[in-house]
Amino acid sequence: MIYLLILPAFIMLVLSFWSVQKSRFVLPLTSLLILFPAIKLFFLPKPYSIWGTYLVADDLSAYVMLVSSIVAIGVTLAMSTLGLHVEIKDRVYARFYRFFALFWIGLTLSIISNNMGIYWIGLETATLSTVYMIKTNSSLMARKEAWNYMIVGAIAISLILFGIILIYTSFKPLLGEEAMNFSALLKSAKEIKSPFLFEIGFSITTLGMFIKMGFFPMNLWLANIERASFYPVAALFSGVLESAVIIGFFRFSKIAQLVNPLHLFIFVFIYTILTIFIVSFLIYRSKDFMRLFSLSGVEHMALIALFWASGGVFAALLHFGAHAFLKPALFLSTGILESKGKYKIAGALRGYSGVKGKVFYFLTALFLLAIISVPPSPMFFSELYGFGAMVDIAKKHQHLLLMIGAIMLLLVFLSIIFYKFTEIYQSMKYEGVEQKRVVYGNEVLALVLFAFSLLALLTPWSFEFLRSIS
Amino acid sequence: MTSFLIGLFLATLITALFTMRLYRLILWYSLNSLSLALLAITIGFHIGDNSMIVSGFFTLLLKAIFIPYILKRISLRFSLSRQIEPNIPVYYSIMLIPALLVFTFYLAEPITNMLSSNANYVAISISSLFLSLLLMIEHKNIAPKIIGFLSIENSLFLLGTIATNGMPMLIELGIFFDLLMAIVVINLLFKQEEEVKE
Amino acid sequence: MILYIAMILLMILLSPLVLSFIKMLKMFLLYKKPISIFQGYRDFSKLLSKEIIISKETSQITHIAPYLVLSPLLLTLFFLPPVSSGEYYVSFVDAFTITGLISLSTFFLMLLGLDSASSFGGLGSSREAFISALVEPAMILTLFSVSMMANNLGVGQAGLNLSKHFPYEHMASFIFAGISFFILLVAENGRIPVDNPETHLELTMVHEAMILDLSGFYLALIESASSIKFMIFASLFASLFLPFGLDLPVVLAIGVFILKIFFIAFLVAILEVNTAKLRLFKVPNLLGIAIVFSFLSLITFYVLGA
Amino acid sequence: MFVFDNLSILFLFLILLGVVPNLFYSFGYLPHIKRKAYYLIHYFAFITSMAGVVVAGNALLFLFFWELMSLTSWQLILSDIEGKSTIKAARFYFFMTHFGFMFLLLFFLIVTDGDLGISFLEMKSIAANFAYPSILFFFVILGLLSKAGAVPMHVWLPYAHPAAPSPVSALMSGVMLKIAIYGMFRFLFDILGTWQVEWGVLILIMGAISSLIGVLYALSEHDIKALLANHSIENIGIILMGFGMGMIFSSLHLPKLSSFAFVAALFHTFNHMSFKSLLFMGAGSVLHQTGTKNMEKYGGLIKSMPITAFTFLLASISISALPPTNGFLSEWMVFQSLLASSSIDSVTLKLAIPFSIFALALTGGLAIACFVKVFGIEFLGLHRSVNAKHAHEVNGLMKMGMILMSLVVVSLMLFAPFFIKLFDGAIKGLSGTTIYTQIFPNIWSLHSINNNGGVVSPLILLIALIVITAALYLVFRSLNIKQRVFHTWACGYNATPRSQYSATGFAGPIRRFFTWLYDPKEHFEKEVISEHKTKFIDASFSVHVEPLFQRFIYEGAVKLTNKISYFVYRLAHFEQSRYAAMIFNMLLSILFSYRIFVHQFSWATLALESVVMIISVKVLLLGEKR
Repeated sequence: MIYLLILPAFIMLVLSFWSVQKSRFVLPLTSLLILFPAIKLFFLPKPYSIWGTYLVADDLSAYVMLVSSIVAIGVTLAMSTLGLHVEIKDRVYARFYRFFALFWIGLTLSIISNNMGIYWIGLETATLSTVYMIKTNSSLMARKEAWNYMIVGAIAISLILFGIILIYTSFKPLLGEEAMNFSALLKSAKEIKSPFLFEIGFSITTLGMFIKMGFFPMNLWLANIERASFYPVAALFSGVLESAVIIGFFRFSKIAQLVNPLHLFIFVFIYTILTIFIVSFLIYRSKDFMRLFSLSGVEHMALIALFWASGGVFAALLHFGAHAFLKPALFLSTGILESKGKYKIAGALRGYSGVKGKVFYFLTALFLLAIISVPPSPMFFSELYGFGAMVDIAKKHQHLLLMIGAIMLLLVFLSIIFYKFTEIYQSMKYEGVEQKRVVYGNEVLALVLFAFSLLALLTPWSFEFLRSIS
Repeated sequence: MTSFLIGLFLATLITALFTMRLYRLILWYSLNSLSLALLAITIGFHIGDNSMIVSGFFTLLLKAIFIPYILKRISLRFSLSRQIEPNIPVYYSIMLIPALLVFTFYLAEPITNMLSSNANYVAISISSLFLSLLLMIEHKNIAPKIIGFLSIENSLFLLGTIATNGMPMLIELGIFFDLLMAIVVINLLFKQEEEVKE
Repeated sequence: MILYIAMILLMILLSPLVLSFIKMLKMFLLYKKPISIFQGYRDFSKLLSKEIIISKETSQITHIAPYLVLSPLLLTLFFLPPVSSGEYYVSFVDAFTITGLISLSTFFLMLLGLDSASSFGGLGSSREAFISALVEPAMILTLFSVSMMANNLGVGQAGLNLSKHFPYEHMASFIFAGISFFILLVAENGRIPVDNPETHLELTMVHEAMILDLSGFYLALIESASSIKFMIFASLFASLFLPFGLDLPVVLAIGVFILKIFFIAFLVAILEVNTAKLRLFKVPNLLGIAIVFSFLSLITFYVLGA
Repeated sequence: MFVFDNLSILFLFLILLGVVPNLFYSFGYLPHIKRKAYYLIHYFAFITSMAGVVVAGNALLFLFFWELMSLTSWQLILSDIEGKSTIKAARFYFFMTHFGFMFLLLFFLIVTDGDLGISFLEMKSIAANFAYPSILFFFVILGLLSKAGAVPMHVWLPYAHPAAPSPVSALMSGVMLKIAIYGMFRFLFDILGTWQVEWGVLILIMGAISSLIGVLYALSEHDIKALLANHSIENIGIILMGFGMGMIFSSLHLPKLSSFAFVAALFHTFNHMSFKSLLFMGAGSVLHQTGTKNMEKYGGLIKSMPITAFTFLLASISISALPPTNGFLSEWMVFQSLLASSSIDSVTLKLAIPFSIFALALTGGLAIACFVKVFGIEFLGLHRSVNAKHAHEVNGLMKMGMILMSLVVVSLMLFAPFFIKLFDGAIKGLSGTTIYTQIFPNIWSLHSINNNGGVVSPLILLIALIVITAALYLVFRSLNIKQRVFHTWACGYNATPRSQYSATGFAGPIRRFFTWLYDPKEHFEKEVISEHKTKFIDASFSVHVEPLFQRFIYEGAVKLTNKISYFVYRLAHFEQSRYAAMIFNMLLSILFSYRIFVHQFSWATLALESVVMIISVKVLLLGEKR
């Protein structure tokens, strides 16, 4: 199974060293292969041990795997016409696929790992490969941002490892060598000797992850990177890399929840409120699609973390899925919208003619509305249930009014974002001048793929599946 | 013996914070790694954990000798400025570092009664994490930043070694971390080259 | 029942008399040669005999409005309090309905003003709108506070109750209401100081301006409407704020009632002679007094019960 | 899943009454809409969603349809765009509805314990156990009244309603606002159950203020649709007054009085639906003919479009609460219920209620003035613009719509007993007390419920008016008087369009009286002849009134947001250069807080740690001052 999962990536890696002209058309096809193992994994009985206790796939990882592979396929689809929107050298494709393969290997490891160590290794690999994916765009800005990303990523990674070691330390007396693997930790989290040490470790790890997801205080670096790199890369960032991080957060916070749910909730709550406070006002100011979307991506990540920490597993997973499909879709469409020059929001959605154009127009408009959780977008339901979970915790808490107030504050920040997106939507659709714009088949195909995946999320079957995960 | 080495580790790190010359910084770093390696080896002998001894020797070779040497070569090759001014005034550092140490001990105090092994070790490794972050913060030039990274990694290794006496996967993790560091270094070199070209 | 009908007819008949009585009195006090007290009737009959001149610019409204100015007022006459305790009366109609009917007639009067595209009409109805907008709340509040003192919201019943047992315990709010109602009486009927019925100077006129373009029968309707309006107010004032003499034998009671009416007319005349017409934007101060007093009377009744 | 109790059916009926004429009108209006399919899709989705809200039986459905309603109406506003103002209005509207939705969401999340599928009945038990019912109440009114457009959440109305195509503004103002009222009934009765007196007083005061503010700003408007929108605020205020009185009475355990007040509120809800839709349709037809919303450009339209004019007149009389129309009846009932409170002894009430009576009375007066202005300036006199001159009656479908709606108005007046019976049934379903027999012992007269309260009999009034008028007319015929047609007397000049009063001029005195509220921006330009002050060829005078609330609350909020966002923006740019330092400080503070708040708390350590934090932030992040 493990080979099956890694194989397509290896093929890609090898092919990418082949001459560009030949590989160029083979590579996207090979990238399609990553879907099949994901599907296979999805339908295997859970928990399914892939490699002893080190790699064990459960429902959560299968779900994340499936979502990520769909997103990756969509992105690679759109990648093949990158050259028609921005002028690039051919070898860029090769480099992209080379590091995409590495990235995919790392990602797979971190998603299906049942072991803190392997999870961390996967994460590290993914991070390092993304650095080079940024550098595929050989502009000065991109190089600068890549270097910044290097620093931030390295620090985040080392913090995560530091935390992992502390967690290991705190569980060592209890489990001995077993203290590395998640399931064991989950089992014995209740009778841990030194919750304090664990919580310190957890907080350091979480800080690392939050930094990597672009939470407070590092709200801008992600946006800068995604601005600097090519739009498919940005799409990968927001759609896939984030998922590698968030699944780690899911796993660690499950343990923390058993150790002390209230501490976890308050920690995450304060952190996310700070994040969303900053992000909402940054969004309110931003005049650029790319930054706008990546900031709202940060916001959604924060919401996911918050929902998860407040026990709304279903809401968190639904929101995660919706985010994973919507954000890359929007990033791809951004690349197309910006083909007539960056920072032009007014009238960006006008002038798309023909069937492809109409479909693109329609889908992009829908995605924009979906992202501000207007029904019937999945985000609507996820936010509904997520806030429900939070209110429940608030009702159990002794400072009820305080909590309700905090939740209202959160909603106020969200409504600022809502306002901004409404403005953007309207000015894209109704303002500005109409000029001829082109969109290519494969891009529309990618968007359609995302749209269908979103619809699939909305089916009662998937709801029921997500409920079963918790 | 253990405590002495740990003290040495911390001392070298702190002195590294105050140095203003590149080569001396590199020297302090290698001493720092050396003490770490010796620490690993002694503890390894103490609890009879061979993997730890191995990793100790590995550290000795790689970090105490190889990386400092490479760094020096690089700095010669690209003629990096040997004069490195910390952009945080010294009196601030004097205020800050003891505060950090005190805080970390205060932080680790509740661990003592929960854990078999010595809580101060945890405290020291956390503080060394902070100190190496500080090292990264206080320098603008690239070489000290690299050294900051490396000493973050050292403090990780310290934690792995002393707080959890004997660890299975973490050795490998340490190696992966060295890989990360190596890649960082190479990346930086390329960056340098590019900037040299321009 | 017969008495009831008779009273209504009497009021209708009496109304021009009262207005011309005021006019006569004023002229007498101003050392002019007073007009005959029957002038009102003469004008009326003359207007009936004249032809109607419709202006080109007007619409159907001109043909409809005059009737609808008069008929609500005529209807109101049916709801007034009784003049003698023996008489039949409509007990239940409350202040809001009466005010509503009066405003209905005002509404059409104002439309009439706007219908003929003359600047005078607009001017008149704009001012009228302004004044009546301020008058209505005062009127409603006043009548309500009085009828609450009489502890029945129906105005007719209220009049009777007041005469039965005079609200000594609510004297304060009663007096407030009285003052405000008198001001309303002056304002609503377009007397000095709010409006000057004699003049046709665009600076001063309100009521007249609206009907400049009317003539003949329609003018007659409007004129009789205004006189009946005065009658309504006067009789309301008489039976709500001078509630005595209802228990006398019928003929006497009616006599007393008529005396009251003429007394009120006398008061108005005196007021008109002794005050100057206010500037339009001073009028709100006067109406403001009315509103404040009515509000006060309600508040004092509610909060202090005094 | 769905509820079909009396209340729901009643409001379905309301929607039906509102929609059927609107359909005719809408199809008549269709040729003037560019994106027809788009419009129709959203139009029907809008209607469906309103019906859905009314029959929704659990929170999830309610919220879903509610949001769908906002969404579709928002799109409908955008369905034909006249420049930036429409877009701005749409945005503002959508934001405000979302604002309301937020509070509804919180409310439901609290009362459903997160399981949004449960019925209202189950919610009631949960709400009863909730510690702070007042919070729930505030969420409800913030959520619903921001949709209903009560002060101070009313600012979006005068922007959104004019921006929409006329059939849609008729629907929005006539029906959609009432959905919020439905929500009030549904939630306050079925979920919150028991009320505190203060709630009722709050609603009452809100109603009073809304009615005053609404009518005052309506008077100062010249954009006819904005004017009507402001009147919606006023009428919502009146409805809320009835509602508030009902709540007060029921919390004082006077069931009959409270039912009376609620019936009054419902009755006014229906009436407002009828005449406001009719008014918007009329305004729409005029707009459609003259192509402008500015009243100064109308005039004399009664000659060219009689049907529009007379239906509009009917609606105007009704909305000015003149007897014997339906508007009068419902306001009368509200008055009665306000006055019925004379016996209550509670100081807050004793202060609140006279004020409300006063407010309602003043509102009535001003409403009359306002509608004389509207009707007079719009339909009477001479045309003030070329378009007005060439205007002609609208097409059959639109006429049909208006006639049907005026039939609804008339039937609300004539068949008041029947409607009251319906309302009574709905209220009976909620509170369990029926009062129909007290209100209508016979179909002729409508009795107030309080002891020795007044009585009014619409039918008798109507018949009497007709009889008297007919009599007068007969007199007129019998005298067979000659008629002559001649010009209006304009002091020897010809009466020209420019010689007549303008809307601005008409509202002048009142504007001047309430100038402290409006503080109007007056623009007066004139071309004088050779420095003469008084002699001038051409002059133009225009007044612009900017609503108080908008200036203080809304623009204030916008300013604040800008300030904060600028601050945040600057703060976020530290990380451009100081990644490591920011992470360092974050790590430090997190570990601090864990140590202090989680393990063992003491103020001394907290102070100490915060000092350390401040130093490190100062040193590492802010650095030296240069």
